[in-house]
Amino acid sequence: MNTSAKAPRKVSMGVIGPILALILLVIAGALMNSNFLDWNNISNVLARSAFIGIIAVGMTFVITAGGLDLSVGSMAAFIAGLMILVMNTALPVLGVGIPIVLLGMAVALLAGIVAGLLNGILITRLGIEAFIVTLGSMGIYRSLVTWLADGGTLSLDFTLRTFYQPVYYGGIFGVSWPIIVFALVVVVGEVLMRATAFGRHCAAIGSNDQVARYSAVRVARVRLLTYVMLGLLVGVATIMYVPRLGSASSATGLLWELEAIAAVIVGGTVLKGGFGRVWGTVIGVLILTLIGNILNLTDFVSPYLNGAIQGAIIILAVILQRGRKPGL
Amino acid sequence: MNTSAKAPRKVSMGVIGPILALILLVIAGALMNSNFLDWNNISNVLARSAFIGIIAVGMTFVITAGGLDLSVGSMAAFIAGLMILVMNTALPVLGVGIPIVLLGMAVALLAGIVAGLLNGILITRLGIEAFIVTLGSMGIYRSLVTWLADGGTLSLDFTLRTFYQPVYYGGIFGVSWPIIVFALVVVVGEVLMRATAFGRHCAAIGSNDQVARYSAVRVARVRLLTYVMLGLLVGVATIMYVPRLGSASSATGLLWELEAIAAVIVGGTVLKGGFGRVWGTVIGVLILTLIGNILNLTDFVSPYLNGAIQGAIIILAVILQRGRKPGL
Amino acid sequence: MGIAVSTPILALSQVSRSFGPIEVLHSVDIALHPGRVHALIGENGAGKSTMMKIMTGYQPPSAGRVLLDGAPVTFTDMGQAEAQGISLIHQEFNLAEQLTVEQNIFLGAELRRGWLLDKAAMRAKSRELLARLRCDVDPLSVISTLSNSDKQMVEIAKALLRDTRILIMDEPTAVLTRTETEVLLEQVRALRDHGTAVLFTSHKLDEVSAIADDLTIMRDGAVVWSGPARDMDEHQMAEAMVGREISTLYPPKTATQGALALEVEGFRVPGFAQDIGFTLRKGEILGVAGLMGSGRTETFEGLAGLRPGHGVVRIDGAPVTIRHPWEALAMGLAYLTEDRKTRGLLLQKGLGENLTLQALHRFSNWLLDKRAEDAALTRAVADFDIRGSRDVDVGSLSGGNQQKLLFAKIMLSDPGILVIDEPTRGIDIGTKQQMYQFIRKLAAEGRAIIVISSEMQEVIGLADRVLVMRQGRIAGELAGPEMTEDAIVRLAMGVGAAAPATGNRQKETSE
Amino acid sequence: QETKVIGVSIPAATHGWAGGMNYFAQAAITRLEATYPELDFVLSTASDPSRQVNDIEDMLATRNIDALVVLPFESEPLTGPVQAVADAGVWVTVVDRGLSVEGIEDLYVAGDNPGFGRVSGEYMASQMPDGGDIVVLRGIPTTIDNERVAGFEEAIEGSGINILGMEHGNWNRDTSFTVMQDFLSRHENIDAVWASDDDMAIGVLAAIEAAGRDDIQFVLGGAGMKEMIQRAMEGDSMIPANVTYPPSMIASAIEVTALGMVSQTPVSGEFIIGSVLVTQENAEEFYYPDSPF
Ligand SMILES: Nc1ncnc2c1ncn2[C@@H]1O[C@H](COP(=O)(O)OP(=O)(O)OP(=O)(O)O)[C@@H](O)[C@H]1O
Ligand SMILES: Nc1ncnc2c1ncn2[C@@H]1O[C@H](COP(=O)(O)OP(=O)(O)OP(=O)(O)O)[C@@H](O)[C@H]1O
Ligand SMILES: O[C@@H]1[C@@H](O)[C@H](O)OC[C@H]1O
Ligand SMILES: [Mg+2]
Ligand SMILES: [Mg+2]
Repeated sequence: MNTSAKAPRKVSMGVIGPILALILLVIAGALMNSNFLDWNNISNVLARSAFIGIIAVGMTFVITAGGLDLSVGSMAAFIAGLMILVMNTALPVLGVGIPIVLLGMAVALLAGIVAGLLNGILITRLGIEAFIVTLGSMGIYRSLVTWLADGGTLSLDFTLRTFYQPVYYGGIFGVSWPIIVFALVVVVGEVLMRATAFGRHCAAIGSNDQVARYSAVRVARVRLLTYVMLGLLVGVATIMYVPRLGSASSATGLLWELEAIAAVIVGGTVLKGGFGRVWGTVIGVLILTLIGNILNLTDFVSPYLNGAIQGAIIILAVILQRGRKPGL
Repeated sequence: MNTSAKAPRKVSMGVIGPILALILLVIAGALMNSNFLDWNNISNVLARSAFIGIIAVGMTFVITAGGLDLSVGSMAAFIAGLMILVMNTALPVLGVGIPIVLLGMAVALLAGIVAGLLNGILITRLGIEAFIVTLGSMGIYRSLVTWLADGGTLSLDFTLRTFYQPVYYGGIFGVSWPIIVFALVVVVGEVLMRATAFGRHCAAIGSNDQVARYSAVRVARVRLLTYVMLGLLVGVATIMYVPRLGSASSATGLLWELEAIAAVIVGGTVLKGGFGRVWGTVIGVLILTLIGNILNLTDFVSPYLNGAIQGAIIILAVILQRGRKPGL
Repeated sequence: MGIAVSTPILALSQVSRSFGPIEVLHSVDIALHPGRVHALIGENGAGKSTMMKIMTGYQPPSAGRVLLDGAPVTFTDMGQAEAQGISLIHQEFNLAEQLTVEQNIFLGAELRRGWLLDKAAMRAKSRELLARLRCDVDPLSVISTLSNSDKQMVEIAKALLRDTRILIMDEPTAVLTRTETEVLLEQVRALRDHGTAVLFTSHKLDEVSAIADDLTIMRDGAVVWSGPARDMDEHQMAEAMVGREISTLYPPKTATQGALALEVEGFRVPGFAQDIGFTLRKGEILGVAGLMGSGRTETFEGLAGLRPGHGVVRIDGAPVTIRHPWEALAMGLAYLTEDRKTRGLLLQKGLGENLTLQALHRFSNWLLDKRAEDAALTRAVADFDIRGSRDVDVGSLSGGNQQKLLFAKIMLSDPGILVIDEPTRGIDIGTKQQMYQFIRKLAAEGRAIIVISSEMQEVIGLADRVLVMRQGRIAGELAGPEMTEDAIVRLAMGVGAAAPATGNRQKETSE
Repeated sequence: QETKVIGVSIPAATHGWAGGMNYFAQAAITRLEATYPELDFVLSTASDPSRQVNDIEDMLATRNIDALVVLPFESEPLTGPVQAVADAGVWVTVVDRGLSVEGIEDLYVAGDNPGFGRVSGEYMASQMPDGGDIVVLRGIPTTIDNERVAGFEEAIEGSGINILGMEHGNWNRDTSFTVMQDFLSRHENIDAVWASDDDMAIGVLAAIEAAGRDDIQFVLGGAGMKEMIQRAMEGDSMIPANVTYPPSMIASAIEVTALGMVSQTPVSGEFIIGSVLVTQENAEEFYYPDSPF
């Protein structure tokens, strides 16, 4: 077993790597544009990280337990559409006010849970590859939102939106709600992952599900729970998303799944499962969002090449934390 | 030995499942539209399967050896763009004729090999997760083609295109070239997978790379080769693609990676590696292409819901071949 | 101290090896000679496997030299040692589970005709090798469907295939029955007579006496004795290894049997076992013997909810239905797997995480109590004498220490009924003694214990009563003085009389 | 009377304008099917050029179409396949994005992208006689977008308008919101924004509002989304105008084609639907409250 001879070094580089990459990006940003470190910009970046971030925290659990979910982006779009539809429909009855917002939120959370449950059941009870199930449901939700919106955009009633807007733009002590909720989700996620039986079980299952089964871990249930939890978090993210622009269309949440998965892996979680860390995912999300922000704040390259720079930085960030043996 | 009691049943459902799904689709198609079984339609379907199909054969090897490649779609777009650019540039010198087409083909194959080599080197020599490397290169190639095309479309010179077109539309004995090339690639792939040391080594590496290394298999080299081979096949697919559409833009090859991976898995190859079959992949590709074709044969649902139907059929096709134990 | 006259074909000279700050081998020497069988013995974690890996190029030494034919060599990749005719059979299985027997045997050394594989030739050669080992598995079966002993035979066939001048085997017999072991030893003798140098290790000292020409004994990473094997008898070997007197291996059978803990009637595990019936009392140790493949593992996996099983099961007199392992555990029934590597331990995880996995609820009250976990590990390390660094992945523990950890893990879940499948595989003799005492102590505490073992001595020495299984059925039951090797073998093979006539036996045949 | 089959192939509803276009296509089909029992329609939507080619191939091979109305995803890749349809004797109507070879189609109903850019630029110049600093959001990198931007840049030349920055908002509200937030962080003063599309304008407005900035005098979108037309109509100073690029042009194309099929008097030729400036004065004419766009 010479493989783990390097173990100590691996851990430390794995830990420092993503942080280092993030620090380098922040320095680069600050050098390129003096407004970069303004609270205003920082706040923007954090708030817009929140959607992917909240979802990526859930994805960390799914991946740690050896799963995958490609459907989160279109699930978010679908939930947003559903939420808007329900709120608009309930408006004549409930009027503008807290109750209707609560109704919308409840719908979003419920829909998220149900969607996660469906994915999870197909994966754990029928034993179909997560990749296939969620690729399928990705197509299904994306279609459904297009259909709900009749091909166009579903928009929240204007007065309702004005009332609901503070959920994205408002906050306390100058910190906006998405940032607060994101932070809460991260803290809860970190505790769940590191300090609860659930987190342990996820890692055990992802590491070797046979061993987990022989250790009397309820493998299928834990796996199912990871998908449900991810669904719930997609619901939470949607609750923050809808007040931002008040609309949902088939373009909502496009490619969020790839971004979320990339954030998880850039953060040091192992794609094949068995090892995950929530704080790493947060760093991953921040790295991904910052790249876009920095590219917008400067124009030293053709905007056509933004994607290339993003791609290169993602690879570089992971090279920084590489300590794993080659040949994988 | 009763030990292998369950083995045969499992295998047979895994084998029959995809074939059954395909047959059901064909029957459905034939019932819905009398022209479905016309050679004309069959030929269209087969020819358009060829792009994804050729790529998916390469992907089968990558996945069997425990890897993944998300970059194939944008790689195809980039190679198409490059090929067009080179051919247009060489036109004044070489004129319309076989030499310039050969030049274009050589460029495509070479670019494919180099692109595969780059992915492979980052993955095997630097030991970075395949998911990250190829997500990165996906962004890079997609950007590069946008940039080459200056945000628009790169088009092959019209006369050149007319000359080159038979490579897609022509053929022998009424069978068009893409179908012939696809068939060749499949046969070679099948032989490689089943009857050569390379194929075995791929499966061994995907099953347990430590074991393979201990058995003196050159793990890194075999893995690298799978990516190079995939790159080469992307080049081959592009050679067929360019005469079909005569252009490349940032929309070229969009989501091919997901389609190729889905085809591989629908065909029964295991996403985590260790077991792959090329013929299964072919069935997977045909299933995916047929779904689109059949949806065009009738108009019994809102076009908005096409994606939902595709998603549902993909899941169903895999349920059919499931024989794996639940709880995974 | 080399006695042999020829020059060593492979030798270590003053080799040390460290993992991080910990040195596990301290300037060891060993020399192998052509045509001689060299046995390497020592306690769990003494450094045997590490030494073997260094000799075969799987690990570099931290200091010292590897000498091949008298000249220093450095192997830079796995292929090099193999090209020099050196083969290692690993302590843990080294097979690709999804591949077939033939594919594994020829992995990395495929026969070709031109570009293509010569499958017919490989199949034929595989059959021939397996036949030499008297193993009747089909070369086309997939490894994951094989029993452990068959897997081991495949490993051996794989090594035999390579044209080996030097064959190094790390506990090849740990998962083999006596008959299979004899077949293997026969092959080893044949190879030796052909001039092959053989190095092997085993915790079964009778095998060592039977086959070794030379002997090296290690303790705590150092060689403590080296010389001709005939100079040492089993007893002396054990003492030299452990560093203390080993008096009686098995504790006295002082069982005071209590109430019925487990009653099983007409139980079957489709495809593997049928008509299983027996009873078990608190405080009792019930042995289960049988040939490999007789369905012992499946029967008890079925009872523990790990695979589908049907029949009447009563725990403490109350009928129960167990469909999942956690249900079994909730009823106080725990099963310890025979397969520590793929079913028992998370090799990439630390000791603590493995230890508490099965009993996590006891350490968690919303949040995990990491201090308590740590304390549990400290206790387990002491109780079970687990040696090696606490901070490594379990995969880096020596095989025997992994087994001890597995045992500690299952005990943490505090089962009332404990099924232990092959508890002492790969355990050194000193620790074995401790474990037997431990198992007896558990019984004395009022637990009901089932020990499945392929080591007949173990069953006889430890159990109060023995069930013998054959072809998925209970062939008979033996107790007290009836428990002899001869009687067990007869029942297991289905030969001779030895008709079972106990009360339990009659109960189970109804229905 | 013999049934005639009309195939309609359009890009999928991936953003607002395309959604509107999808809506108008379906509405036209429903209406025409009711009016003309002898007409059959086949509608397909594609998410990329190569799938659109598949759709068209399938229509020809299996649906026996007599006419094809196509809004090409991209001009170049669709040229060959549409030509094959025309060669098979099928009537071809091309909408919006022209083919790259002339003379294939029987009927061409088109928007005017350079014109769209030009009208937008001229309006900007007229509103900012002393020049000023603007930022520009571009669409998905395509020829359409290139043509619009070229038309725009040409129109503002010499007007003293200075483009501080251009980024791609991809005709997407979310992307545009983010891009605009970053423009706002980067530039202390922005006088106006050319969002070039109403979906993007919505994202831009939200970002401006959230930042509480009052230096921006107005935002010019485009394509005539009903909410934006309404705001112009109501005299909203942030959205004083719009430039049309009606997604309903697909409906016109389908209708004319259908008419040609039933009346046996084909109406061939070219219809350019020019981009018109919408201001408070004429907004009412362009306000369709029932349209989804
Ligand atoms: N990769 C590694 N990292 C850290 N420690 C290791 C590693 N490999 C082995 N060790 C340690 O080296 C010591 C010797 O282990 P080794 O496997 O050689 O023992 P062994 O004599 O073969 O024991 P057993 O009889 O149990 O198989 C043990 O303490 C083990 O934990
Ligand atoms: N079809 C199979 N698929 C997977 N594993 C199998 C299969 N058949 C047998 N095994 C495994 O092979 C091993 C040994 O076989 P079996 O359980 O029949 O023998 P046993 O009587 O328990 O003997 P022993 O425990 O000594 O090997 C077990 O671990 C069992 O799980
Ligand atoms: O989709 C495009 C739309 O968004 C833009 O505004 O106008 C042209 C269309 O093709
Ligand atoms: Mg060992
Ligand atoms: Mg067993």
